[in-house]
Amino acid sequence: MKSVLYLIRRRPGIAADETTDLMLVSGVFEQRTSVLFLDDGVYQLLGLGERQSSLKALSAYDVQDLYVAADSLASRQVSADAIELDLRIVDRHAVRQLIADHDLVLTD
Amino acid sequence: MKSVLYLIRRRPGIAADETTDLMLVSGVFEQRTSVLFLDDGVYQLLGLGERQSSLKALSAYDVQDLYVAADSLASRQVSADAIELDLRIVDRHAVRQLIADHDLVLTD
Amino acid sequence: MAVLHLLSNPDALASCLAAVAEGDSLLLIGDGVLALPLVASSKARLGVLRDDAVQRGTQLPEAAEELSYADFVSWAVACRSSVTWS
Amino acid sequence: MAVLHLLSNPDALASCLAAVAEGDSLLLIGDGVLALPLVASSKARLGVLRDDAVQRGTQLPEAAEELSYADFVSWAVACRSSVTWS
Amino acid sequence: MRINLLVQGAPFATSAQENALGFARAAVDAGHRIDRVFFYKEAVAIANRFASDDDGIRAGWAKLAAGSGFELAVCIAAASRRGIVEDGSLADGFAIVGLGQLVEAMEQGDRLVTF
Amino acid sequence: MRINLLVQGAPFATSAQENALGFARAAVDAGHRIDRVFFYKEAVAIANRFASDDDGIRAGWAKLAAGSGFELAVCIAAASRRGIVEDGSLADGFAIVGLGQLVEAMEQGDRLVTF
Repeated sequence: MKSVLYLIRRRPGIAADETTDLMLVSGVFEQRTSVLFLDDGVYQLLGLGERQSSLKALSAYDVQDLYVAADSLASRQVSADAIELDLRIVDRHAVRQLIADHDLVLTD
Repeated sequence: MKSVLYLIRRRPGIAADETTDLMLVSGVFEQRTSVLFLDDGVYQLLGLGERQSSLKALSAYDVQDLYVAADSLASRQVSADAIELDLRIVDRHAVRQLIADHDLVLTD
Repeated sequence: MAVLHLLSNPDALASCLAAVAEGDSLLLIGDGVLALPLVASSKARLGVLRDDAVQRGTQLPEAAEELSYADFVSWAVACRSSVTWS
Repeated sequence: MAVLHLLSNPDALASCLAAVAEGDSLLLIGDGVLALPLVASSKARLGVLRDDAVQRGTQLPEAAEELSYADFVSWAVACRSSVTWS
Repeated sequence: MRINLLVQGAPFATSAQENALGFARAAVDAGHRIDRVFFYKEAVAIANRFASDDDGIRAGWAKLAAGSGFELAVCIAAASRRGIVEDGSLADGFAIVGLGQLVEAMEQGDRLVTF
Repeated sequence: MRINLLVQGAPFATSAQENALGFARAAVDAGHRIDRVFFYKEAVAIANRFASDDDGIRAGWAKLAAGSGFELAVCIAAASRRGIVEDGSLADGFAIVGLGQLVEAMEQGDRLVTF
């Protein structure tokens, strides 16, 4: 199976949920699936306790490689402490590396 | 009739054309109609020679008070010389004044 | 009379703030509430639609008033016009 | 093998440029062509979809190649994967 | 006061519909009179009767408008582009109108709030 | 080469449809094989048969797909939310499918290009 990187760049909403649905299907089909939150996508990581979000189901579908861009958090004043998912904070060099390391890159 | 200010902030497209349609109807109904282009809205002023745009019909509908924000042009490297409409270049202080001077403000 | 600025898109924050005049009101609704941490100070009376802030996990600072929809209507009635930054 | 970056939203320019690696290709399509004057220099091979540039009144600088849709397909085939910045 | 609403935001990509409906309900509750809610641009998609309406916004509009006697006006040009047509996909409770009705709403109302 | 397309951009707010159709035509002309064009998110609105299709994009998709033998696949969940349903508003030439078909397209094709 191919490896797939999902780039999440948009704010929460139906379109974001639809991307998450697709990530879960990727997981079900046993694609190696990684997820990188950057730009406004980091807002999806906020308030996961208060709202329904299938992001919380990712690990159950074997989607466990989650990343977030450090500068996207900083420029939006989003604190990593407020995030209830287990993810790695990376810089833009790692973003280039992640894109190079996957067979396919999908965006939201 | 009331005075109406249209704030045009988006790039060209169907939604932009729909705002222009509304401005023309405002003109037909003899509302005092002003139009201010700012942010990505300044892109609507480019290439008016090459494409169909009802912006070129504004003056025929008595919509003649057209403004553009200077800093929006500058940050997008759009030259005022490339614009084929007759409009006044204003600063952000004038933006506040325009909003205060009209009965209604509509956005795109 | 004052103008009510409605910010529903955080990307429009800078333009919105530049258009706010002394005495105006600024209300963050929808995704606009995400811009709250970035509103350092404003000449305007600042409000946040409570439901939207809670839904999006936005922390409310002291400088902003929490509004219900009924309060939102009161603000709209109290201002002579409104501008939506979407 | 290189990655093809498709920029269709000028607001995504900064993120896109930061993600471009040495040897990648960057093609501006749709509203992405509006970002052309803001692409100072890039590590990537730079192209612009001709139809979209003409339609939007974008001036083409010498540093960018003008592509037809046939060229666009060739670029996509020549790269191992593509990333769309929309 | 006489208040009119202009809704332009897309049903899913934005919360314009939700915010507008919440505002309209509160305005009615506060005793204000709404003459018309005008749907334009992407917002016309709310009037598609085939859409599943999981969050009940379309039903909410129809109920509030019927109870308070205001019009749910959908711009004909924007609607026909997006596949909302009378005797086809238009939901009950919505009316297809021209842009002149929006200008009329601007003139007659004391406030126009855009979402 | 086997190329698949994923189209996600809204028909009017973006030029995703136009760019995707132009790319698909050129790919076919160059002798590549397209298995499937998958419409997801806002892009499913292109399959609304009631929409006026002034620029001929819906018709263009139907013609190209019929001529080249590929599938115009519309995600069922995204479509039902937005009022695109079989035996109702779905245009001829488009098929309602599940998300698994998109993963299949990722696996089987040599390239996947997103618009």
